[in-house]
Amino acid sequence: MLDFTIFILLPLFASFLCYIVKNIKIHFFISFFVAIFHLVLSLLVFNKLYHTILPTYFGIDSISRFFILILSNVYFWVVIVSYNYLKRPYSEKVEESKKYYFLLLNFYLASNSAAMLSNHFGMYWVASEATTLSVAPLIYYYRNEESLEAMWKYMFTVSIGIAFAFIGILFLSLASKNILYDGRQLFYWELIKNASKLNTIWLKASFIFIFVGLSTKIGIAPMHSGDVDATSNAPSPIAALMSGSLRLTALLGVLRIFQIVTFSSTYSFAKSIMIIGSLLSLFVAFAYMFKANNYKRLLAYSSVEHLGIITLGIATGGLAFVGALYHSLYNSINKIVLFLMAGNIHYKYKSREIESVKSVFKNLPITGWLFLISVLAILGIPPFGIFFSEIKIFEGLIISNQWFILVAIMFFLLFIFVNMSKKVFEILFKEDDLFSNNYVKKEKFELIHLISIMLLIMLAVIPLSFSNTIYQNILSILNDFGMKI
Amino acid sequence: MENFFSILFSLSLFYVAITFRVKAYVSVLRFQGILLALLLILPFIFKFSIYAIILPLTIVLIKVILIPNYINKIILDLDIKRKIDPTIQQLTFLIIVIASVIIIFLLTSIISNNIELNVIPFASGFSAIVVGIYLIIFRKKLIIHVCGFLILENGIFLISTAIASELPMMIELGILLDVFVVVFLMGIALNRISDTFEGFEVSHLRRLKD
Amino acid sequence: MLEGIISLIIVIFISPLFAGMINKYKAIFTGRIGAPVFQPYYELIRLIKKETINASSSSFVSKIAPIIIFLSMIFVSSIIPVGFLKPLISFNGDIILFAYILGLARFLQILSAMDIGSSFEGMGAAREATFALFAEPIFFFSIGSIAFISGHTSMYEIFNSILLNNIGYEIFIIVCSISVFILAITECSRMPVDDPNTHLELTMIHEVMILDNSGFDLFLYQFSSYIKLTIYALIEISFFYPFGKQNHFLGILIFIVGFLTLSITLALVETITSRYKMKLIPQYLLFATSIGILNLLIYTFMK
Amino acid sequence: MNILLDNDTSLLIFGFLIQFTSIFFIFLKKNKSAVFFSNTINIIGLAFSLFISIKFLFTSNGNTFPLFYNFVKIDTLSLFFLFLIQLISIPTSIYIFSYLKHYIDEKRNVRSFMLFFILLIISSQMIVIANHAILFLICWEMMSMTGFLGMLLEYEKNEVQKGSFYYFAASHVIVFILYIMFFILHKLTGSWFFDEYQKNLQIIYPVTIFLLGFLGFGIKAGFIPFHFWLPQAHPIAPTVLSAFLSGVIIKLGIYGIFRTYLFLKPLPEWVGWLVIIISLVSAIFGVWYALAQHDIKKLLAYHSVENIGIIGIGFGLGLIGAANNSLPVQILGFGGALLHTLNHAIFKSLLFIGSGVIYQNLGTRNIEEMGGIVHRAKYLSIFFLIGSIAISGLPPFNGFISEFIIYVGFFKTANELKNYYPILMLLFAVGLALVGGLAVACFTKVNSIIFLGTARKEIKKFVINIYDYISLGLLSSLCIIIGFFPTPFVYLIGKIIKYDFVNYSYRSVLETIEWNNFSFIFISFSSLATIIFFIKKYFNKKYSSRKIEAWGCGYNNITPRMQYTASSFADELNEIPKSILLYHKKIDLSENVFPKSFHFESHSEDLVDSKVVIPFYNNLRNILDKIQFLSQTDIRYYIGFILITIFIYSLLSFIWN
Repeated sequence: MLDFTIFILLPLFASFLCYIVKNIKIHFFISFFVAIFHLVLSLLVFNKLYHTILPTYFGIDSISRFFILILSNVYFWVVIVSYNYLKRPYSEKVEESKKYYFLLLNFYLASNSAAMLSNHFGMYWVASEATTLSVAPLIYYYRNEESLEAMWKYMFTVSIGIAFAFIGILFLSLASKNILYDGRQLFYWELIKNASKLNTIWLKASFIFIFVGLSTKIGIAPMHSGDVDATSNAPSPIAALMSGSLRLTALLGVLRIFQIVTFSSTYSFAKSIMIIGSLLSLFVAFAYMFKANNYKRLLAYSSVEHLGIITLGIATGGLAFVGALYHSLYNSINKIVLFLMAGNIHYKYKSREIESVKSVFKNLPITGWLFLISVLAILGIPPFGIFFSEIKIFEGLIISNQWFILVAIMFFLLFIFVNMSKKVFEILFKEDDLFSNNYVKKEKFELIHLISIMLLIMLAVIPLSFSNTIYQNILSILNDFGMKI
Repeated sequence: MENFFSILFSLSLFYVAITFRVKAYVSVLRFQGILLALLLILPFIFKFSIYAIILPLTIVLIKVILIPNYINKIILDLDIKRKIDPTIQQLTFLIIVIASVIIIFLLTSIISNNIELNVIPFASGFSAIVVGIYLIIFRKKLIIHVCGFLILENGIFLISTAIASELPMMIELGILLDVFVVVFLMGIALNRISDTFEGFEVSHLRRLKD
Repeated sequence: MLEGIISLIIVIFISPLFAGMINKYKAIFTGRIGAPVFQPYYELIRLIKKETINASSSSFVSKIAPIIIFLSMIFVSSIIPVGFLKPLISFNGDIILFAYILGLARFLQILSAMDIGSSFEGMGAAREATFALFAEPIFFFSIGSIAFISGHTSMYEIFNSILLNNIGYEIFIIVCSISVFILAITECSRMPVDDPNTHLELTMIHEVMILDNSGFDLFLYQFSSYIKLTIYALIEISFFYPFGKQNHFLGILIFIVGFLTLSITLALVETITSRYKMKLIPQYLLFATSIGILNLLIYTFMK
Repeated sequence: MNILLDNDTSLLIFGFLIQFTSIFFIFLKKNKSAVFFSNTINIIGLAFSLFISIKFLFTSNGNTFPLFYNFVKIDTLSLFFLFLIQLISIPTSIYIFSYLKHYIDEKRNVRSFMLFFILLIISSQMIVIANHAILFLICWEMMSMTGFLGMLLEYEKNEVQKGSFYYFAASHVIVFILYIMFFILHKLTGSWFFDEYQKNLQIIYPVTIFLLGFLGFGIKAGFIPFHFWLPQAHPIAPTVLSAFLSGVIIKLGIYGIFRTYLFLKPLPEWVGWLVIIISLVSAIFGVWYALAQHDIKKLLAYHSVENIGIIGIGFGLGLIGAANNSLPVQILGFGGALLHTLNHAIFKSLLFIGSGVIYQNLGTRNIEEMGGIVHRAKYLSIFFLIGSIAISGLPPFNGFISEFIIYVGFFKTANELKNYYPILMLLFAVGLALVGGLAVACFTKVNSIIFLGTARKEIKKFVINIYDYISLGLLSSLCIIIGFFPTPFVYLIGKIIKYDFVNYSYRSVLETIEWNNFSFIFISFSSLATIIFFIKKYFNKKYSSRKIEAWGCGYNNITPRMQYTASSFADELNEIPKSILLYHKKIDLSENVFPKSFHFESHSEDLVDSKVVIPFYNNLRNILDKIQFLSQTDIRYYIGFILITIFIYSLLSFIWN
């Protein structure tokens, strides 16, 4: 019961505290401790040092073990930087939204953990809807028109999408009619056990609805727009949180239904649907990068691209699946650094336009270097993680003889690489007379930089250490999906 | 009996399609809420139990009282114009709606050959979903979008009753709560929008572009 | 070894004479008496005795260039076999060395010209560089093709392996000698490519490059140009070998006759043709190249 | 842990460790000391490892040292390239001392440059000894990225941004192609290890793989038409880096091609022909492009293309030999290629460093503004002259030796494999001769315009410090040594071929050529030259000698502007392939009676870059801009997309069965 308390009840309680107490410093400390507890517990759980006993509708298996680790890792770093971030003076309107910041953050943690630990589709649905609701006001942090619009669009699109997902869930229960007795419907393991018996038509329908519905949250094209708007206009820690963990929460739902599908005859269909979706999102990212004019949107589209790659890997199965899981981990870490650095740049220049941001290297040398390195990392330059996971995915594609897909995504990735780096270099190096004149003082080394450096080191160390626990866990996930390398 | 209510439900959709007044949407929502509640109570008329009554009551509370009142309040506060201004002619819209409803009924009946489900509630629920989407697509006013979203939700609810899947009580409640919170947040957002953009048109929300 | 030295000495001492002969014949054809045949020797001696003057803008390049050019001529001439004598330097692939030492000479020639910093020399140098480019293929087409046919890569071997028992071979040699003749005209900057004794700097190629040299430098330049001419003459004559091996007396005879005929032909050409326009010269050289390609065709027919 | 720890290998590792330790000195407090110490330590480490690798190279008898679970394996070919890299990086690093001086003065971020440079050296050494595909790819990426980051020393310049971006993009294209290649190999052999590939004889579709490899590594090496990035990137890099890039990095491309060949041999003959033709084209047009340039570093970059072409010709010859399994041709071809790789590394870095010294003093790379430097810096011009003669492939320097081997290869091919071969070989020989002639033209232009004559733009001060002299001296002495005493080097090459390419017992063709002749000829040549020099001195003393104004055809006040310029020197030659060089001139003559100032300029653009690459990119962008539905701003479309997608997918699901 302790685990349930720490994972879900404690954050809820913390958010409640944050509602009572008004001082932001205290908010920070509360959430910091919650984050630490969460992280420690999830590490313990991940290393199977702590055996969990959870109430009904909740249960832990290898997937949730893996994803909750990612979640609490991202959350931990985000919380640490958040205080530093909130201290920055922006405008008096923002002061208003600072009050609710940690409250919502804690609520987000609670709901997201619930979503990840749930072993019942209904529970999952409720929890993930709750995550949307908790994030939506955080998107509106800056209280300006863009953020308002972004919030509206995100909330609306995702709510509708998730409603569709619910229809999918209903179909699923329809598919399992007369196979599962009442009260045991919609539990994952039951469905997986009887996957082969499920009614094919409804299973297909439910897969389509759930996949498309959750795509709005994952950011799979063509349902990516609301997601991109939100990510690009949210404050950087929230953007990091969204790209790092929220999208994965949605992905988890898709994984669940996919896991059921893998044991049924619909497998190939589901695979092809997912591949289509991922290729579409890669294409969208590829097409956007040519005319990008807003660097935070650039990063948002890069998340679209990477989630697309992950989906592709999952759909391909086998080694690519392993690659995809690694990719989700590395991507989550990498995105934190990217968004934090982008946030620094945005704070200095007060603009998201690539045209109006120039010569970052001169004005913010540390941020500039870190941003450059993290961009290189996200573009798949060794020794950072993305390189290894991408190689795994490519190899998996080759093993399953999907040459055309491989060539296609390599083409997309190549141009994404070229254009993204082009834009980023424009930001970093291009001289602009008007800014470099009133170029004031040297940037001083802050906590954010330290954290980014640590994260980058983490990103390089995890793959190079060939950590066995992660690998074993991923193998067991693979096993749950009835695949093998 | 179920079928009767469902028919009423889909009729309310047609009313939505042709009405010009914003208020009408709210009353339709109320009506649909009542229908859903009744649908839920139906099976328990003879064998009465306290658990059976909780859910209908909450539905009545949320879908019939709270949400419509809230929307009314918004409409009053932001004095939104009574008339909706459709992007396409009402008649065309109506035709589209009818056509899609017919198609949905046909499809459902086709599908129901090889799997048993009570067609009419399912189909009307589904058509509610579609109509909800249509409302969002073909209307400019954001408030109507919200209503469209709610109609969609109702449709889903109807389906869930139609296929009689035993969703656990607390999860049903959770869903209702979520929906309510969504609407609540949307209301707040609408307030903000009204005082940042001076208007509730979708056309105002065009800042974020690639 | 000894043979080699002898042949080298022969080449060195005969070369001014050859130039003198050409001038003499030219004079005769133009109806003058002309300078005596040994005039070039006097010229050279006179040049040694003269004061050496360098341009004020010149550098060490124009100090060492004449020496290296002269030496490279010497070395090249020590690759060419004179008659039946085995040359001093002879190993597999020495024709490449031959070509490339000439290249070295050209490199320094151009540099020393540009060293003066006057635009006349510049003009000459540019032309030299351009026409040399066209001259290279001719060399490889003519000499190279023989090398390929004979299967040897050493001058001496090549010319020793020539046997006049194949009909196609004679034609081959004739064509080859024509292209070599043109090559010689280009490389040694005679008419119609260049006019050695015009007095208009704008139209000169080789002469203009040594315009600002005098004294010992000029002596070296002149001497090396004489030797160069002789070398090409020797190549020409060497085509008409098997004889040297059969009968030494006949060999020497043909050697002398060849020299005479060559000098006469050169003189003739110089009298009857006038210098081409600079624009025309590339076409002229390409014509020679095409002849070189003709060699190939003949070669293919021969098999 | 099956590290084979006999003392030699441990010494090798120790050398690497020294190089690594130099990184720590970068974090010293003062910039100056940081650069000084890190660089010194690095040079020491390099010298040490160079010593070791030379020892290995000369004592090696074809055995290979597997290290670190066979992730690293050192065979003779890797040893040769290791030797090459270390050999070149020592003078380059020495040059750093003088190069970074004024950057330190203007408070630039020299530490990061040092860091990346050292990492670049280390990673490029790792590349040649890597035996595992993934490790190789990682090192390759490290190499590209450190090179790129090193270029950013003067990041605020526009040209630097452009050029470095070209480099960045091109290197990533390469990596993607290599991914595919190695994945195919992995799929076919089920292993990541190079020696597995090398052992495994029945790899199917060898040609496809080889072409992929040739494409990938060829981009790095800079064969036409994959060279487009090279003349963009090399000029703008800091000179140290461009010396290293042209000297070493593009050689890694060559290394890769050799490796790929070793995986897949034997290949069908037409591949050889393909390679040789591409190489000939790159050789000829590389030098011709070079002839049209005015930017000294760009010119040198194009010369790299030319020399890569020459190397490729040798390689192609070797392929042909292998296909007809005629031993001598193979040996001569590969041998020429390998030796030319070494030679080009030497003289190209020599020339780049020379140009760097000039750039430091004059602050321009445009040769039209130089001139008369010989009067300021005699030794610099001598070194540069040596380099130029060597790169033109003229005796008595090293360039000649390798080209000689290739020529002999042509002749051998003609003799060995009769029928139509001689004709083609003759054609190739002529082509190579043409390249030689063009190179002569180009480098006479460079030398005469930069060094000779009088200064076109007056030079304030021309300082050359000791480090420049050391590095230049080292490299040019290498040119001279290899030129004058080719025997040991040729022996080395023969060894490599013997152990890695074809194993043969009897004396190879390379040794049958009497290399001592060259030593004899060249030595006698130089001694005679000195003798005549003294004779000349004697005569000059006897009948005096003096210096006066050059004769101006009667015109007295001659100004430096009246000298022959580079454009006019090269004009007649550039006119010939006008359309390929995109060579155009701009002359504006003022027509009126009293002419004002005339203006003439000529420049040439890269055909591939400006006619293929850029248009492709732009067209792609335009097409994608036309796709409207991707950029919707209205939320109703978002919702619409959901409905449509669901509809389409459901249709698909019906179609499915």
